[in-house]
Amino acid sequence: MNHFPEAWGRPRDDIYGSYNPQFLPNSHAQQSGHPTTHTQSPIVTGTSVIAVKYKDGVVIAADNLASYGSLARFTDVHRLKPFNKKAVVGFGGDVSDMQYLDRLLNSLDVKENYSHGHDDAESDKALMSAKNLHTYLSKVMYKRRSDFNPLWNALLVCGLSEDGTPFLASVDLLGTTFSAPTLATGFGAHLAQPILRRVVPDEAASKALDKEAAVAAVKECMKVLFYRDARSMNEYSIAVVDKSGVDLKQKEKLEGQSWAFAEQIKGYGTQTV
Amino acid sequence: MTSIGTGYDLSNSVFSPDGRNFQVEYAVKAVENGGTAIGIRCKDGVVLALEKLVGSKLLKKDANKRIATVDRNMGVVHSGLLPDGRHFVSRARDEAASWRSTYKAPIPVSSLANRMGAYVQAYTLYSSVRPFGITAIIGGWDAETEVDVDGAVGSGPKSGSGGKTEGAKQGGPYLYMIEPSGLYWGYYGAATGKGRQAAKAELEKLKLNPKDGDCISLEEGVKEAARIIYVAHEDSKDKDFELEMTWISAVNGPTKGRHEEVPKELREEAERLAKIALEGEDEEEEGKMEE
Amino acid sequence: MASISSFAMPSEAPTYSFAAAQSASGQPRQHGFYPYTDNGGSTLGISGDSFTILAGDTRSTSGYNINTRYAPKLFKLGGSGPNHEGSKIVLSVVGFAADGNALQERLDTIVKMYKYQHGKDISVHACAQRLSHILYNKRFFPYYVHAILGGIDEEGKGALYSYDPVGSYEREQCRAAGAAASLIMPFLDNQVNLKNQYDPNSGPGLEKVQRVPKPLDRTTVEEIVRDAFTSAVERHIEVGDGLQMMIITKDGIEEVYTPLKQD
Amino acid sequence: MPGFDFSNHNRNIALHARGVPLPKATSTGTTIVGALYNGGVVIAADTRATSGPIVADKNCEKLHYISPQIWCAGAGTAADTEFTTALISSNLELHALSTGRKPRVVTVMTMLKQHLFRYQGHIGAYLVVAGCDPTGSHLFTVHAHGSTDKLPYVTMGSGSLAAMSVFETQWKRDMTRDEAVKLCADAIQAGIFNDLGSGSNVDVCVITPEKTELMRNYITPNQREKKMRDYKFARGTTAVLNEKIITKEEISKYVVVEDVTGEQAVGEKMEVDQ
Amino acid sequence: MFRNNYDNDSVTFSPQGRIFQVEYAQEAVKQGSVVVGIVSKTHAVLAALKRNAEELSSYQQKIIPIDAHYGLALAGLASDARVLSNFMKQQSLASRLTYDRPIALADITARIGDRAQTNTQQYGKRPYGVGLLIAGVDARGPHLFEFQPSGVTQEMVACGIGARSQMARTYLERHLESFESSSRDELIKHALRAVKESLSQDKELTLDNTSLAVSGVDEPFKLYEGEEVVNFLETTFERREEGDEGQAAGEGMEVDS
Repeated sequence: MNHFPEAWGRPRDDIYGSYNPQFLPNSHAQQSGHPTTHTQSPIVTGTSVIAVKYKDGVVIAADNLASYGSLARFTDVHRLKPFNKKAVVGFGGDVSDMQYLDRLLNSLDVKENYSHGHDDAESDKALMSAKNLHTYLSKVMYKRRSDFNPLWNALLVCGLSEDGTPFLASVDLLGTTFSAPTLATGFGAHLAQPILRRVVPDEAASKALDKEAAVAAVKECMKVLFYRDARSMNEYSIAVVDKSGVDLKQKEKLEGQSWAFAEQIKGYGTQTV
Repeated sequence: MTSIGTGYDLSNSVFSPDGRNFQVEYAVKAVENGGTAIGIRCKDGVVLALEKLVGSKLLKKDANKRIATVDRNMGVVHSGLLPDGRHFVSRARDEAASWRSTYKAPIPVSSLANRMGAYVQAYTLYSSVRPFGITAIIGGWDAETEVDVDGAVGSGPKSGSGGKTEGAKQGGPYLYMIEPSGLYWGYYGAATGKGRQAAKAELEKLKLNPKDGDCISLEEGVKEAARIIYVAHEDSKDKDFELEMTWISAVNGPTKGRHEEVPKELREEAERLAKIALEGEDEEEEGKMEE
Repeated sequence: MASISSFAMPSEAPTYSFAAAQSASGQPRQHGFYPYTDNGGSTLGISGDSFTILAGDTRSTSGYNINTRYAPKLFKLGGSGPNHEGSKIVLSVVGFAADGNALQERLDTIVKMYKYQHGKDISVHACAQRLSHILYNKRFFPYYVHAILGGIDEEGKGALYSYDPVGSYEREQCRAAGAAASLIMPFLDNQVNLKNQYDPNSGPGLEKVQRVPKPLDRTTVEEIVRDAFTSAVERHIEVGDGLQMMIITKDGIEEVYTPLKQD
Repeated sequence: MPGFDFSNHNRNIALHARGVPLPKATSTGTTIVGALYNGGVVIAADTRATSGPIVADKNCEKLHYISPQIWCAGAGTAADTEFTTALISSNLELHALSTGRKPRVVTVMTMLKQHLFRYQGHIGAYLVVAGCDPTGSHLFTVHAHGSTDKLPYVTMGSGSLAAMSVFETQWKRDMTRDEAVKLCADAIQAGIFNDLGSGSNVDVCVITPEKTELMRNYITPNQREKKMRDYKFARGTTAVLNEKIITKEEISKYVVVEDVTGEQAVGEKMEVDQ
Repeated sequence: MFRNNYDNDSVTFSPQGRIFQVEYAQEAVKQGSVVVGIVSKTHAVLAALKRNAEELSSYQQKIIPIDAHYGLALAGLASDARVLSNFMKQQSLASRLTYDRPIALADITARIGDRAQTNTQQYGKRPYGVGLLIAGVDARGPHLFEFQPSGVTQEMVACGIGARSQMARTYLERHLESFESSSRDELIKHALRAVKESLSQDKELTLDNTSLAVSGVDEPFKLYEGEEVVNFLETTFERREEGDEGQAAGEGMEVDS
């Protein structure tokens, strides 16, 4: 690897021949000799986000790591962003795109508060709900994918909908949206989702689940993800959204890890000592 | 009036031989008919207050808010033509938003006043537009603590280059008033609208200039603002009015750095005191002074 | 940025092309952005004499993963409010779900504007034509979906239109689309259009007479739809979890949900 | 040792480049797992075989016999797992006969990894090997490229992460037989319901030094639903262009019946004896 | 008519700080037939008198449903109202599309207010010549907004605009206290009676000339016209089949309620 990040991950000219920009429109080719490129791949990334709906609200968690390839680059990155007091957005994928979206949410919040500035129960009803926010973000993501300039993220949006019922839905870089009682992005979709689905197989089970059980399930998943996801870390953020608002903790540590199985492992085949 | 009939007052952007732009002066007249609006810059925040004249019994009470939020930490109250006021506010919000998208941080009050001053002034330049028929008071709090750049990742170095300097302070409460000409000044206490003279007289009695020692607190400011609006209303006693008040404190203050409506309880208490002060005014002056 | 060009690098160092990166296995692999994905699932529609039934499974997949067990593929068009009251047309979409949603929203808005501007409901016939145009307008960046539109025509008969992703469409008696279309469609050909079925009572050999399809009654159609899906679930991994059915009659739209196997 | 015939390799590459697709192999998308417990080892598998998105076999058997006390769960290309385990099973039998000892699990594991390594991953067999021998109970995984692992609980196949999530939350040391069977069955079910490549039923095999118990279709959580309609066609629905009736007598002309000689029968008996 | 120098356009202030063009536009509202709106804690009601150009012509449209949760009634230039209502329809659909939420009535009213203001500050434009009553229910409950050509928008408890609407407003002011707790039916009666007050002596509310729209919490905005209003008219004015006495009876009732 050389010191030109622009060249990383590209095929070498001595092997594949140099890039021929001739097919490009003249305006592009003459200016730079390069095609116009938008984000072609994420750079600094966050891994899984997981969330569960329970009877009064939603629990969501994501670890605090931002990876640069296989380098654990930033260890204090908060990937859960609260929005007013009804919603939390969890970000997986590219961190710079997350920052862009965070600013977008910030300006949206400022706009929302032009007319909803005061603090009372009547205004709370008119606050933008998690469902409204999810619809908005899905439009942003779909627009960007349609422009071939995607925001390289997988998002979980959770909180309460207008009628006060728990809400959880996801949207990804293609603008694909779906909703379920339990959701997980990235590695979590493979590893955490089965655990969560065991606890909450359907909407009915989610309506019977209490907060403690939901938090316990999420914490269990964070532990398993730390065991098995090479791009994860043991410090994470967890948020609970319910009628009383958003309770966000950003410095949680994994508890009660078990490495008991490791003691008896000897080699990988015929070794016995 | 020397203006009428001269022909120099029929179009905006036309000077009269003695160097006046009459259309701007007429716009000021529109302001002078509006309900009184005031702003007070206190030690730990800013209060904005408005005498909202009630034109019809059929209006819904406590709806129709007129003091607008421009950014989280900033509010605008205006007196004059209502729709012009909304135009002003909408532009102010756009300025604040574009500042955020450029600098990833909230706009300082002084910069907003500057930009809005320029905008209002532009409406005195062309015959194709007319000046704003409002005078606007902008109040806000520039954060003292170092504000994270929007969307910042990580906490940054604790000290040294890019780190924080111990005890360094900036920002604070700010108050500006912009007139139809585009002219604006910074104020300790500002008043406009019908009852501005009475209001100014009252404002001048308050301890607002830091050079004179400790200024009044935000909560005192709220009570004074209510009283001043009541005093200013004395001249048009025949009309009903509603008192609308908002305030902005520092992050550690009651509004947590945000521009918000003054809570109902506090506003009612302030109004109660204002009424007492007004009744007592005739008999003894000190009742008000002690408050 | 422009100064760090591949052509400006010193000659002894290898230079890099800006075309797609190569994978280790030697197979070319595009590491760029591909704007489509397939979310699996299947839909089908059958029209009868006075009704149309549309159905779709509710599974949403990506790769070998189940995104959710409940993601409807059927959408009521032109109704008012969150419950789509007064709607008389149903659109089903299968393929890339995000495109499906965008398509559905566009058509829904058009149907609503039609009603606002003309003061009456759009006919299925007109709606079908409009949908074709929406699809063809994105001929070179298509909505990656197979759409089926169902409703009641101006004569009160069931109407069903099926589309390819770029807007070619046709009014049909029945149509299956999506992942298990190739499993379900032959079944429908045989059971609804009575293909390959001859009248047992007609003469031998070449004298055999093909059975003539008749419009089916509602319960029969519902049963055929159920059987089609319970069979598709057995043999297609992307179909399952739930079956959503909408029955459109002159009185409105009835919605039925039944669970399917979850494996 | 004779191996695969690669003579058509270049031709196939050329055909592929011209757009002729390679024939699609049946693969077992699959969840397979194994876990050691106090007194033995358990392996388990789902029973779905797929060809692309189509279910090729709803109740296939992925637990393969190697020797009476050694079994192997296979994921990957169905043919590769079947032929590889059969080959190793056969060679192991010979090895056992020549040494006169019970075969060991490490031997199987070693034979498998050497065989697979030789083919550089072209044999797509991903295996979980488990068994009991005089040295104890053992559990290994073998990957197509020839690498192996030795762990107290393992999972493989497209549902491996789903299954592993069960192990990572529920596994403990010193389990009983029943606990181990339940754990493995739960892990397989996690694969069945969360991984599209896996489905249908759960097969479990429990191996102890004393005996092997294969529990085919241990759990069947995905029974086929009854159809609502009857799809019997009336006789005469299918058109027949011409008809030719062949009698039993005519057919018997083509059938040759031979007697089986005694020696072959003895050979079979020997195997049974083993 | 007397004319002055300051009323040629909407970019000229008079020496008193007035803008005559805007004030004239307000007069256009008074040319339109009367419309009335009232809100209670649970419902918002619009009622309107429709005019026809001549005996054999059709009646004008006075109430326009915009979205499932709200609609408007107009007085003044109908074509200006159409421009504004089209804009409102688009904004309402956009809100449902981008946020999946019904647009707040305060927001949509402010938006048309801002549009109208632009027309009062630029040369070459004229103010809108129409007044609107915007009524419906959003997340904060039932609302009624008045829109004026000047761009002024105000939230009201009850309002009447259009020709002879002062009589309607007087009626509304008299019954102001009772609106908040009124039932749906009572509110409709009040609205119809208020419209009736503005009618000239020789006119009656009939199924042809009456428009009524109701929306409530959990009740979508619905417009009633023609046969659908007969019932409302009958129960409101307790009309009897025979003769014109019904009108007298109706008026008698209004006084004592």
